[in-house]
Amino acid sequence: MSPWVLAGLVGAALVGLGLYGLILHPHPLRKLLAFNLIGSGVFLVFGIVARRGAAAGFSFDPIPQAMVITGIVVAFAASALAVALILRLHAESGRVTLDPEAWTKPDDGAAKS
Amino acid sequence: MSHLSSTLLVASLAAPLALLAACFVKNWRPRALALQWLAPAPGLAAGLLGLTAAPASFDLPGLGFTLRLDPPGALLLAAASLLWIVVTAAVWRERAPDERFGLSWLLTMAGSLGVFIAGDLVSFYLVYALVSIPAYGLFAFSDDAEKKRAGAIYMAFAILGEALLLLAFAALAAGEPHGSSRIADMMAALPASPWRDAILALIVAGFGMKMGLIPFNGWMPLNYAAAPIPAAAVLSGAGVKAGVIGLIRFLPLGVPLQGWGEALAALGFLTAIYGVLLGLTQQNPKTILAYSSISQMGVIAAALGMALGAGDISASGDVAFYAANHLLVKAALFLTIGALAMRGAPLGGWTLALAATLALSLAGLPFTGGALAKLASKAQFVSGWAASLATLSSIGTALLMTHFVARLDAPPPDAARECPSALVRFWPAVALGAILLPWLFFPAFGYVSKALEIAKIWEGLWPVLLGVGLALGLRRLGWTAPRVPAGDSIVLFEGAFTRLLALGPGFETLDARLRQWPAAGVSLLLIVLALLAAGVLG
Amino acid sequence: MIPLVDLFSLCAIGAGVFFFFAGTVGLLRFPDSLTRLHALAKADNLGLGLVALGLLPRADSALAAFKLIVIWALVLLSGASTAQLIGRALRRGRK
Amino acid sequence: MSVLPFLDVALALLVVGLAVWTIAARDLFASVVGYVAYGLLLALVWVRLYAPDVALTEAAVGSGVTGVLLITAGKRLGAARAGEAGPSPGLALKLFAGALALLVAGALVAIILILPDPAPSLAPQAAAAADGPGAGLGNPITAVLISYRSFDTMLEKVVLILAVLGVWSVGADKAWGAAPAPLGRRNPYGATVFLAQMLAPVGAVIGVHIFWVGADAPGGAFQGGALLAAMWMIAMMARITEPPRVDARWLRLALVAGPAVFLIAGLAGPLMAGSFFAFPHAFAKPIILFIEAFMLLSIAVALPALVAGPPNGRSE
Amino acid sequence: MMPPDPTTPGGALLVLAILLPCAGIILSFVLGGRNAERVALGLTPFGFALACAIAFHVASAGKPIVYALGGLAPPLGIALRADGVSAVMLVAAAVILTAAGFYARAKFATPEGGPESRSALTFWIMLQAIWAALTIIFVGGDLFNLYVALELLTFAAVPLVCIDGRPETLAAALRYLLFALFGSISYLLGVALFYGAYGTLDIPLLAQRVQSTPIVWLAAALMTGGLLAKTALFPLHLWLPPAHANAPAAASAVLSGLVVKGSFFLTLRLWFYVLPALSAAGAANILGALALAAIITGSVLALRQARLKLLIAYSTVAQIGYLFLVFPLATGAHVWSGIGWSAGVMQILAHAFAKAAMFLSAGLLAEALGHDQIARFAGAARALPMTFLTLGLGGLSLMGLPPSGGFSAKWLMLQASVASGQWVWTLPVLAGGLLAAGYVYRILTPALSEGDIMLKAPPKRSREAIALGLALIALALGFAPQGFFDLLEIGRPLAAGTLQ
Repeated sequence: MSPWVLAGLVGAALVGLGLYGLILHPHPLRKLLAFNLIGSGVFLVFGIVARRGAAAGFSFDPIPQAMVITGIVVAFAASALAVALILRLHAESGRVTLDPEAWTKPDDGAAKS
Repeated sequence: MSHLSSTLLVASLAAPLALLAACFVKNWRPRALALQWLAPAPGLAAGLLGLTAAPASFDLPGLGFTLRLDPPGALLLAAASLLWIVVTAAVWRERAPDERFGLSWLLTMAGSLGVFIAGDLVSFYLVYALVSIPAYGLFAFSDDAEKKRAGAIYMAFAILGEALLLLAFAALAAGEPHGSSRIADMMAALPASPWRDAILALIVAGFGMKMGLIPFNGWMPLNYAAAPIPAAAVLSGAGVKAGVIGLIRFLPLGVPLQGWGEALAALGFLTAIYGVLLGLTQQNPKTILAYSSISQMGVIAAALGMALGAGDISASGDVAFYAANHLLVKAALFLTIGALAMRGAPLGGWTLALAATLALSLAGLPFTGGALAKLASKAQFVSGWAASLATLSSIGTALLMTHFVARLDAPPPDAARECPSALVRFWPAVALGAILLPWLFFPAFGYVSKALEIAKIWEGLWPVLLGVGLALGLRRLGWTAPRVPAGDSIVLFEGAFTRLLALGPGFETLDARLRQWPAAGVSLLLIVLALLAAGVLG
Repeated sequence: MIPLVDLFSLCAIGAGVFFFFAGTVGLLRFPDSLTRLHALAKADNLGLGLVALGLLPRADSALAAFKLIVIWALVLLSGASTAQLIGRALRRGRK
Repeated sequence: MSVLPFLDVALALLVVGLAVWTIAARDLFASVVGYVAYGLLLALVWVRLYAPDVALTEAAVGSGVTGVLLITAGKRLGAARAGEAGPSPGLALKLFAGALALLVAGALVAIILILPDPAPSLAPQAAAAADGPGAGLGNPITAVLISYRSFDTMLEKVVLILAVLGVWSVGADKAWGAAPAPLGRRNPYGATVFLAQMLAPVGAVIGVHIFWVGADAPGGAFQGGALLAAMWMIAMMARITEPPRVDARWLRLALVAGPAVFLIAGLAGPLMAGSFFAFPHAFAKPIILFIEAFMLLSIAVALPALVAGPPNGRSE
Repeated sequence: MMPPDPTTPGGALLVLAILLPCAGIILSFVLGGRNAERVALGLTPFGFALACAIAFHVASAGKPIVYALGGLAPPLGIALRADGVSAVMLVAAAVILTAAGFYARAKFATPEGGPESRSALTFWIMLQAIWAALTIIFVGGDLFNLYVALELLTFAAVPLVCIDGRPETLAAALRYLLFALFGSISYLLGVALFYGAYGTLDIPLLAQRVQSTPIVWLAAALMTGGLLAKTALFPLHLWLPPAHANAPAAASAVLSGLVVKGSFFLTLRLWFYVLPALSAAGAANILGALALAAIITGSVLALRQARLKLLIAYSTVAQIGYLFLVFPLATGAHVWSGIGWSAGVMQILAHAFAKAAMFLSAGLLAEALGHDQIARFAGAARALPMTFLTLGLGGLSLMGLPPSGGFSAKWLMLQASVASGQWVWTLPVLAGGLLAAGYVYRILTPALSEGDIMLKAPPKRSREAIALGLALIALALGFAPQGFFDLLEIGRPLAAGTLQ
């Protein structure tokens, strides 16, 4: 089994695990971790694409690798924004739930007619 | 098309729209609203000019709109313009209503005149929406629960009708092979359209809602009872005719469609009889007039149905004349309620006589406009059963109108207040005008002399006499009709609607469930997998 | 005959790996956190040091050799500091 | 028979194992720690994929700075009661979602296994362009980032500015302009201070070095900037220095320096080389290094700003 | 070896249109305080002029205008490409963003010499960021570049949602951010697969190369799923109602009118520009079915909201459904596809203007009344005639009554449904119109009824005029001449045999 296939399997596993966590973990920080897992899984897919594209004296295709670097920075920025929101939400309300019902004010309720 | 008439045609639509534009400037608004009685003047002129001219179209450069004037449209345009001028002038002469009412009035007027001259699909739909929807503002802004209810029901039917017509029109447009949007071209393509039956069903249902054909008749009595008298006059007179012109324009009258014709005729006669019967159960004169309108629209639908079955394209003129007569008479009858209420009981002898003559004009009383209308419609009701049913509806109308005249001494409480005093003073002129004006228009459609033949007079008279006699007889016998709530079948619609509303909480629950994060996440994966499967397997 | 340099590398790296192994066993088997920390710190410092030492003669250039030493020094520094901090945190937690 | 495949498999198992731990751990903080370890090991996977640049970035940003961010957050939230985020979903839902996730992962595996062979690649074109727009840069990744796909890179810098502003905007109104809360405790431990004093200067030098060699060897502004950022953060944790006020002009200038210089260079392209974001071949390398230098600065400032969080009005 | 530079005359405008708001962001951020507002508003005329210039170029050239960045042709380089739809969207975005900016001056003003405020700086910079991101999305020609633009858009939109800092808005923003990230990572995975399969991410190059293989389908499915999450197509709308209903009015207008259109636009790009060669009837029908569900559910929920802004937000959920009807109605190279395509673009525009106008009006209303409880609107129309006129006109377009862009869109959709024999799609179009009439009625009826109302403060006439202006544009779209629809066809891959 060539290394890129192994990396592909790891990438797919990370995507699957991350999806599971992102969907099911109620805590937003856990969701964020799961998102980062999916992210690194996706980056690995880019990585194997780059590795398979080795040609012309390069042992990798530089374009997908460059995209991964951009992607990692963007993912970090997203994480930072999410963490700031989570912490602020926690500080303001003492809760971090994403359940829409929990944040419905009484006057938001549907018209009972 | 001559320069003059095309200019007038454009002006008939442009005049109300220009006033509307002026309303955007706050300082001009009161003036513009007060002047709106002049807005239908070009329409009146164009209509009179077009009565005898050959049908002609005029394309508005740039916008892709087409205006078209043919004798049926011209007659209705002229009659409607006249009605709007008279009622508008009377309403604003006394005291300017509030701006909300004034704007609704102006919009409805623009639509009401526009439907008679719109020559392409889109502009027809536009003006049709104008005559339907803003009319809500003429009666429904109120704290009164019954008026609110009438408004909501009116709106529901108006919008539903619009939706059905939109689909019909889209199908028409899709079936027109050359990309033309002119109604005439659409109609030429309709008989060969693969969706012909669907389109016809939608057309009949859509315009039927506007005309109050059963089972869509329930909104009309509520609406007219809720509307102040001038509004009821223009809505029942001019407004409803949008449905009539719609059927005239959008039924392929040139090609015989036996099945559709008979179905429409049957629906029309059924409505005609139903309107009379239900009208007899009512006490409020406004409601009685509403049921009379339902009945009369039934007659019109029946006439069009017969024409459709026979492939008789000339019927459009006859039907338009019948409708124009109804336009004038029904409006005058509404004004009569107000005028007589202001005069107060007891009603004098000649007043009553004039009111009765006006009312019986609808039943085809000889020497009234109604006799001419009946003559015009006769051409459609040649076959045995149709002729019998037409006569039956005349008898019924006479019966119903006698009931109406009898109820004139018990007008609804607001009638006197609602009616502009100018109309009270000029009421005799208005009534006489409604009775006699059709005689001026008729030469464009047939021979007046025919109406004066003894046989025809008798033919027109006996059903009226029979109807009146029946009514007086029943009255003498002390028979009272069972009471049916105004709007009859509407109660069923409301019930169905309430049950529909009960689905709302179900949707809310569904939405609340789906908006849970895990549900949304699972949905996302399901969508991805479904798209994948559709691609790979499909 | 293995060159002397290779033998040196082999021995040093072998010893390094042994320390890593021992450290890992300690991490898994020791009863409490402080002792585990102790095992880990030894493994890191000595194990990595020996590995780096073994690799030194094999470096391509003086710069590369220098880098190896720097790496070891940095790990030493951070390892020691981290162990200190964890230990402090543990003691605070016990109180 | 090489030993490498076994190492690869072991590494893969470790990475997946840590990922499972991150997802499955009961405790929030334990999960965060698992993730940080996972990130470090992932960097090794990148090395094995012949992607040293990505490995450096992953280690520095994906694991290092993100780790600090998440650990800080986990620590603050860890004290809170469990279950505050809402109930855990039921078993049926878990099974269903798990099955779907498995399906998606399975589909992905299947697709990866049938990726076309020979693989399409832009490597030949990148090689061909190396002496043209690539400006003779020895590191093709840098050439892609700063030349061929420079537009992506500039936009990504704008994203960083927005993220910083977004993080700041979460703060309280009255705190605006103030500095974020300090990263470390009031009385930092001696070890922390020692570490910062020792490590920060060395790390800074290494960061600049990584940036400098990035033109021809693995490294570059991203990796170097991330290292500098890490050093600054260590210094802040030791309270040797404090997070700057968010209204400090120098901070703002440093944050936008990278994208601003990039944008100006891009705009000057038509004058220099006939096209936006093109560089004249003769001066391409110095221009690229010039741009990168400012990007280094921006990254070094932006990452700590993102970790430090919104301005904090309260004095500790 | 190197493909020729595909740059066309006028292509430089595309770069300038993107760099202008980027420069604005940088300047605003550095100068800070009141200058952020000055920069943001000062650049609007230039942005608008650039959008118009691009539209003019596209229209007069009759083909897309292209710019290869760095003079480097794809696949190695990145190309920007503006076709007819891009041009129209650019102009629409410029108008709405400008309107939102001038409207927001009252709320996010920094007094002369006053201290910089958090919300003002955030608002003005994020407004420009949305402009930049949308511009790239409309003219971007590279799928990864578009990913960065999507992220730019999300990063700009999220802080706007929670700009007032209340916990419920923070929760809404967090939910939005996390779900949008879910979407973007899904999109990115699709991008990776496309690159893995074809070694390029340039849209026209991909369009030439793609074949119906499992890789392409998985990539397309993942990207579509991600974009749907960002567009909030039912049932992925969990984040939209609270986010759009709780943001400040100017932000809501931009979020609802434009931001969701960004990811929708990319969905269009994906299916109609990257994958035109694939027979995608199955996927189109799935999207159509979701659209149907969105229209019905969104409208019913709108009908049941007690707060005006929530009502308008749920109306957006429904209207997004309408957007997706373009997939079953315009997929393939049929005679009717052109009608469906025009309908889809018209729906984007009509909804953008009408919804922006309605949110701005709702904001004025909430400020004037101190609440936005529909049940307490009695007499409000008399007190705020212009605001309610705007709401009514916007509602007219949502209901699809003529003359309005909403009507044109529905009219074309119905024609395309009938002509293609897909009568089933007439159901959501008509039912949605009826339900829209219902919720517009629910807003207007209480307001038009009699009642005494106390205004906290009368709204500024100029702000009312901005909202009214947008509503009038939504109306004017109903009069769009044939030339407008011809413009939309420029560059459409399947328009009249452009793809062999």
